[in-house]
Amino acid sequence: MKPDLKVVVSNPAPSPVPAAPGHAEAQPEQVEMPFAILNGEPITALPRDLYIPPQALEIFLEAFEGPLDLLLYLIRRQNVDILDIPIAEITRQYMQYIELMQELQLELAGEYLVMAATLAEIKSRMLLPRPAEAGDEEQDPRAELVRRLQEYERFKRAAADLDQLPRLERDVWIASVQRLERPLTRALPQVTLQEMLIAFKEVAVRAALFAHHHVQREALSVRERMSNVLAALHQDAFVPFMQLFRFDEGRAGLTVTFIAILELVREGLIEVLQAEPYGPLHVRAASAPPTLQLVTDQPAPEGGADT
Amino acid sequence: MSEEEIRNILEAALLAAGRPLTLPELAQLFDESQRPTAPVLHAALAQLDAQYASRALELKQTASGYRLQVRARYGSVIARLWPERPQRYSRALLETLALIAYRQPITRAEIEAVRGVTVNPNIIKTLLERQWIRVVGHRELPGRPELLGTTREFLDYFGLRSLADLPTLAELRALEPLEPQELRLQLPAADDGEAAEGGAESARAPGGDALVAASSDPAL
Amino acid sequence: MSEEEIRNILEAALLAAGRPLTLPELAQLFDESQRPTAPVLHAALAQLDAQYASRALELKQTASGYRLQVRARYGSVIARLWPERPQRYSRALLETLALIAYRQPITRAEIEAVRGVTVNPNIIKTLLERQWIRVVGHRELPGRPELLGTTREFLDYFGLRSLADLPTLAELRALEPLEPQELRLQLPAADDGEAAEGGAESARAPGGDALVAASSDPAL
Repeated sequence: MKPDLKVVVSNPAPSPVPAAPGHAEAQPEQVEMPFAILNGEPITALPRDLYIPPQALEIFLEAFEGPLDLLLYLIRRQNVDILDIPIAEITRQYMQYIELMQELQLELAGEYLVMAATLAEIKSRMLLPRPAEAGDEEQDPRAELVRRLQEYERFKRAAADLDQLPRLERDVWIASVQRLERPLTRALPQVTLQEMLIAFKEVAVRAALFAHHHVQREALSVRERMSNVLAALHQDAFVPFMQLFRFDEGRAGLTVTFIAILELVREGLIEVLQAEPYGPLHVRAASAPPTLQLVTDQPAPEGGADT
Repeated sequence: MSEEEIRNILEAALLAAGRPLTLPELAQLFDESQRPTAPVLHAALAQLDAQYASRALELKQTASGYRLQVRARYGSVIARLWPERPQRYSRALLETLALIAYRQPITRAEIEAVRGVTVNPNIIKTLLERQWIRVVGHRELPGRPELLGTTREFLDYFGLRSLADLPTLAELRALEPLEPQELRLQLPAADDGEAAEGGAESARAPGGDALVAASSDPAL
Repeated sequence: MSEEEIRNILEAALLAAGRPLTLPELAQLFDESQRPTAPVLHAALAQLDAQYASRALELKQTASGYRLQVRARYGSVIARLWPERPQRYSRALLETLALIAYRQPITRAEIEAVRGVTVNPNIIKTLLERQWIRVVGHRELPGRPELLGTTREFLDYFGLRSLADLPTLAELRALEPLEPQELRLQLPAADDGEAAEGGAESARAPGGDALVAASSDPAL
């Protein structure tokens, strides 16, 4: 496979300081004490006879984000360009780490072993005599590895850059002030007829109104008229019976009013009084315990009561 | 540390905190070695407030400390950021209203008897304020409880010519229950005017038809 | 309406909102009859920012709009208001996030291919919970793996207006033929600048293009 690499001149910045594994500052809290050892040479040189606290090594090794990260570290430590990896040496060092991890019985991710195999393979291919047109990058056994290392490194870098961006509630804070009370004028809640009807339906179901009552459309207008008649009656004042009717409503309206008055009488909410036989009827809101004085066969005006 | 820097730090803290800060809290912002004294802090806060004189901000000292707030004069402008979420009436209020409409004239006790729970006086108050109900009389019982009925405004609001336009109980049976939440989702705040209008219109149709239309309404 | 009054209203709104506000939202603050045009609003915002030059505040434009924030320079002072240290994120999480940001839409397997290790599911979970990433689709492969992308919250959190504002990615360099020593000697150091420039330019391309380029990258 042909690596899709742009030819860019020279290396922008091989960091002069061998980068500590994985931006040591990224995890200072967990590793404060033992990590101090790791910034110096002793560990990286890996002298077998030098005692290194196993915990320190463990933390050191675990600081790597994977085989690519470990390889990058080894390359940087050698202070060589990523494009010119001394594959034999890097492989040797890599294997040492792997062995060390195994010795420490660290849980070794499978990726580390796969990389070990890859390195061994590249190393052996480097030893093979190469065709005349050697130099073609396609022929360089390291090409794929270099591409992967570079690709990983750029995102390792990008992650560090991302971490450096001013971040909310770490570096910058949204400026805010407290709001005063909300303004006094508030929109009144909107209600749809359906909402109210549903509410009524539910309360009706709960109260078993369906079972015991038969509310007719006619009855509704009667109840409405009951309210109107009641509201028209002033406390303790007599109102002429005829005044409760509006003749422009026609026969149906008069009927409704009349039934409303009857219903109000029945519920004891009004009193209908007649001073003398065949004299004018007067109505008032009930005050004392209601006394029914209505002459029930009194014809309604215009014969509206014949329903 | 310059006076300006002290002011900047105080302002930064008050704006970042978004809550009142006490004088000790403000003092804690500074390293002990260069911590301003209380009088210096007071002076800095006063200067800060003076800087806001021509602005929409003001420094306010409350029981819990100092805080920055938007001047009341700008309150109504700022309020536009929070488009009034239409408030909702409670189920209890709607049931009470419906009972008054269907069973008027009716006393609170009678409403309670049907609903099986006491009626919060605030509900009656709200309905009276909204002028949807009125006291039409009193029942001649101990305490002379008020008899409640609906008003002309009630009919107008719901687009009814008269209560007879309301469906009968039998017709109500056909109504599907609806979730107020759902309804609200269907009616974005901006459309409220229209929605109310539409509702009124359909309700203006003869009772039965309106209900049929209503239950086939996708909003239900 | 005076320029000062416009600035005051904008400042009050931004501070009262406590979240980024878009230009249309800001325009809504004014009555239609005296609503400033977009250029006037832009100018007022610029003036506002200029006023903050010597202060702890700054106006920042992020993906969701304009916000007023306390400058990073004052961050360490302000942090004293909150005893808990801000959350730190592991390298694994940041690398995963970087890959999603620069290479979106991307599957977990593709992230793993670049990083050379498996991605801990908790990392994806954390990123999703923080609402920095979201599932934007599925790749039509066996198992229909999820394609991950970043969110507006991600941009807001990191103070970015768009993905194009992300720091530029390092360039990949070609593997030189063997005998590299010799070759490198022939390259004058002065070219370094050019190389860096070229890289920056290509990465400065608008987010969309960069992404198309990225996803067609055979490296994946």
